[in-house]
Amino acid sequence: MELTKNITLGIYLPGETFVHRLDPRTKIIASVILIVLLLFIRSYEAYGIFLIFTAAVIFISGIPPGFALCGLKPMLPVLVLMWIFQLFLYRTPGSDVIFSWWIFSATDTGLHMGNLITLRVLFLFTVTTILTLTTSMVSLTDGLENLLKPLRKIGLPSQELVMTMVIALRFVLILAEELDKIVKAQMARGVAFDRGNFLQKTKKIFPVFLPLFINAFKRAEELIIAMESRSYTGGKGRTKMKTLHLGRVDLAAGLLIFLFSALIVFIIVSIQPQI
Amino acid sequence: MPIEVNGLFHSYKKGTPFEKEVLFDINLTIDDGEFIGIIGPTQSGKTTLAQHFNALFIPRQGRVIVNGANTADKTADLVTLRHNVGYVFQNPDYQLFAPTVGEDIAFGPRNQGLAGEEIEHRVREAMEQVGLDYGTFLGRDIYALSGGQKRRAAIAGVLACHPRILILDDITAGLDPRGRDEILGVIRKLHREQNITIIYISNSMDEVAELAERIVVLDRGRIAFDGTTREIFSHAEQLYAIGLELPEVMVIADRFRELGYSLPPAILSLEEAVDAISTALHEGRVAD
Amino acid sequence: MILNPFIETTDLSFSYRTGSSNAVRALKKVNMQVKLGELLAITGQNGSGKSTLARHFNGLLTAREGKVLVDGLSAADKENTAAIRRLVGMVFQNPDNQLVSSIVEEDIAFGPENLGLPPAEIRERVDWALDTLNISNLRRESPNQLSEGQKQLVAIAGVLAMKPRCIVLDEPTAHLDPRGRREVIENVLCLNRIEGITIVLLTHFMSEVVNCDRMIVMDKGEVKMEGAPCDVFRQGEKILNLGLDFPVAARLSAGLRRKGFPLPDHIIHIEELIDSLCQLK
Amino acid sequence: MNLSVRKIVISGILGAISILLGVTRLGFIPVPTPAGHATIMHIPAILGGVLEGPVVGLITGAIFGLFSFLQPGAPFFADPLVSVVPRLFIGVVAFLIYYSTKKINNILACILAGAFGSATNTVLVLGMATWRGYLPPEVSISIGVLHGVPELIVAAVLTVILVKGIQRIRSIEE
Repeated sequence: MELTKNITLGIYLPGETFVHRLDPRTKIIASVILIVLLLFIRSYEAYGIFLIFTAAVIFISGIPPGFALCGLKPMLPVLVLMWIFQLFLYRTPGSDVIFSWWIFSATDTGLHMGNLITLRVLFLFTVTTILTLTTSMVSLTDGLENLLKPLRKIGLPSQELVMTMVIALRFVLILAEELDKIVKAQMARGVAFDRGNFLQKTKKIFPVFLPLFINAFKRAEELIIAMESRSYTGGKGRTKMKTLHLGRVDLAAGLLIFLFSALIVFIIVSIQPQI
Repeated sequence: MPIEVNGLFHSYKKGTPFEKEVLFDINLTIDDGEFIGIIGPTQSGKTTLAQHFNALFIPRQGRVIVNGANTADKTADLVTLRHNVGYVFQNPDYQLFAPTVGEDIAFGPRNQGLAGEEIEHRVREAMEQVGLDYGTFLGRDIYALSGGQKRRAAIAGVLACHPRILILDDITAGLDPRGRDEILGVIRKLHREQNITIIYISNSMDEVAELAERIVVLDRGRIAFDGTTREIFSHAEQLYAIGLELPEVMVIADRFRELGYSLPPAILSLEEAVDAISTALHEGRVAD
Repeated sequence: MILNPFIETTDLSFSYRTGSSNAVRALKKVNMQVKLGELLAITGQNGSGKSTLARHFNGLLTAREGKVLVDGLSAADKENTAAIRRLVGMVFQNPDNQLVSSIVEEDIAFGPENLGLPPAEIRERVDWALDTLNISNLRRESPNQLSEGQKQLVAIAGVLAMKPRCIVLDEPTAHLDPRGRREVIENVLCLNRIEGITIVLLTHFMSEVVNCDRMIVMDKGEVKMEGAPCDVFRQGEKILNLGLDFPVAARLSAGLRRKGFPLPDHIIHIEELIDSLCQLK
Repeated sequence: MNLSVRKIVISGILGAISILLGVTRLGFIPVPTPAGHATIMHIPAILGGVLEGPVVGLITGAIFGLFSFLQPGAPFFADPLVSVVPRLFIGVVAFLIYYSTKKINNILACILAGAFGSATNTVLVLGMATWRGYLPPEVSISIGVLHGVPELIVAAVLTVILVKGIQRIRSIEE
């Protein structure tokens, strides 16, 4: 019994590479640009260029490629299922049947659609994985806070929103340990969590969830008091010890991303078939 | 119901880059009716070790045998084993969840498959054992209990399963002196009157010295000492080096010895200290 | 030495509203003072009102009946709350519920950041707090990796970095192991003796009370006893009736007195006991 | 929008529970379907909405969504439009339902809030996944029934019990 074992929250791999040294803001913006591009890519050519680019980034950042793909393993079956669904179920008027079996028939447009969404998901996943592997959660929140700052002017409490994330990250492990103890305290009284059907298992959630949530609310009350007594009143008037600095590496990275996205946009606009 | 631990190792997050060894080659036998204290600094492995005793952890290396059954055995009935080896956690809030005290105490027996009068009997008995008045507290909301009452309710919830071995994991932390004395009284009585084996994990050297007959000292996952309470506390310097301390009476006795008086080694209780010091004062300094 | 009252309560009463409409009187006409520079212990059973009292010291609770003055400022006035929180820092029982950031030094910076100080000064204060408590080696750690005792030191550092005049610690050692307890108490003593910070220590451990300049015993929302620890513990039975204990040295010397040894009745420290034993023929 | 310290802290901690339920897989109840489980990771967002109002519900949902985007449990959650956007509405819907029905009966309001909050998650996530082309409509509908229904029942029951538990402790403690 060890609940905390599988917690890979912010699977950050510390390093000193070009990618690691980038300002978190640069990495967040770059990731956002890449994600937005991915939402529009529909051609194999663009994906090919994307592959070269991400492979290069993975290489530069010193992430063991096996490790990067590790997180993909658990969702592989669903990924394959998604591809199969598209292959057999997606069709547009005029699509050709390329393969049929029993009542199922696969079409060329189905195949194309299956490939496209699988590639899109794979690349989206790769982009977020690179970001979280090369950036610690703390610098991510720092970067985010800094980036969202201008939105204060339009009334978005950006600092406060980021603070909720900081607290969430801080408490995941604490609550995990607590959950571990609660589960064990109930096991010690004879609850067998691994036995029973759907309904019986659902019933066994209560002796765990009630203490978990009630203790969490108690912790919240204490943390509110502790934060208030440390003069926290929200984001207004707050300063930061750590200031972020954009360096030459960030300029270089920005240039690279710009050129890359220009190329992708060009492909999207001119070469890509409009489905 | 003896517990036997042979060559037990344990590590957290096994198979990940964050793997951390927490228990090394633990060998230990606990006999029926013992009152054994487990002490050690935080993260020395006390809780991890104790959770092997009732199969909350299953050994991957080494063996834990409880009453003849190997906990790692796939056919072992762990649910029954856990009823026989009760575990009370430090924080009663981890355990209490039902709306009333009575319902929460009945939770364990109900998991054992008991019903009706037997449950009522068990609840009444357990409440008596911990000194919670049946009439007053049976229908009391668990969230309306004081800290000391909560702890007693939590102990009752485990006692209602009729354990032969009771593991108490730092259950007096945060209690005031009176609340602590009440809980200690309950535990002492359980051990004396029902002959329940008690495994008492604590950060308070005074409590352990007062209650336990035998002490196991853990230091970074290894058993540093295992012996009678008196033996253990005669290793003052080593205990200090591990990050533990002596009970306060013993500190005083030590200082008194430094004055040149002769005192028996390892004085455990205040009464012993008073007697020993007065005898020594009558006899005068050895150095004189 | 000990001079003016830094915190002063006058006829302070407080009730928690409960759902079942019968309000619980947590404090009843409490008149007490925390003097500038002193090390004050407040003790009493769980539910005696000591935490409720302490929460009035930095405006976490506001007096509805009676008055609380902190450094001359009325705590009832919402406008003073920010100023009072700069003067009086609070440390609580469970360090996990008071640390905000997942990195030690960033957590310590949290308070000064709230004060809106310039980055360089925050850095300076964080380093100073880490240094004062001898935990500079932990600065880049995550609190999750630390022992309970270390976490509590981080919590104290977080308050210290705000440079308060007074720190209130609400049972800071209740869940610590022996080493953690010793480290926390030693550091608290240093903050008082060396940095001159006024300390209010809420505790159940009589061994901690004996190190304080003065103690207050609370029971059912009232101040029942007050004075130097050696004078308070001299009052015998009364202490036990309030659900408390005597320090071990006091119990031992009482035992020896009963055996006929003429030991004075104000002994509470181990050292005092040993000294007195030395002086016995 | 003005966020009190209370709202910040409670959203953060409820968000932490959401993440926790995801990483420990305790938030998944095995159901025999392609994805293999019914989730209860959205329960904190529902509770946030019911107990603390729409803002806490929204932020808790956002943390849940962001987390499932950064560490996707299913492939299409790598798309933020599927993982983040739908989750913003869970707590808000739960709040609206609870607020508009609580005068009738607290327990009924909790059941409805839990059920509608859960349905919001199911419908919007699958709707988004379909619209974005990850799932054909017929597959979405069958997942919606197979997962959505057990999730909705579990959410309704959990919401009642948890809300009642927390309201009870609040009524005692202040």
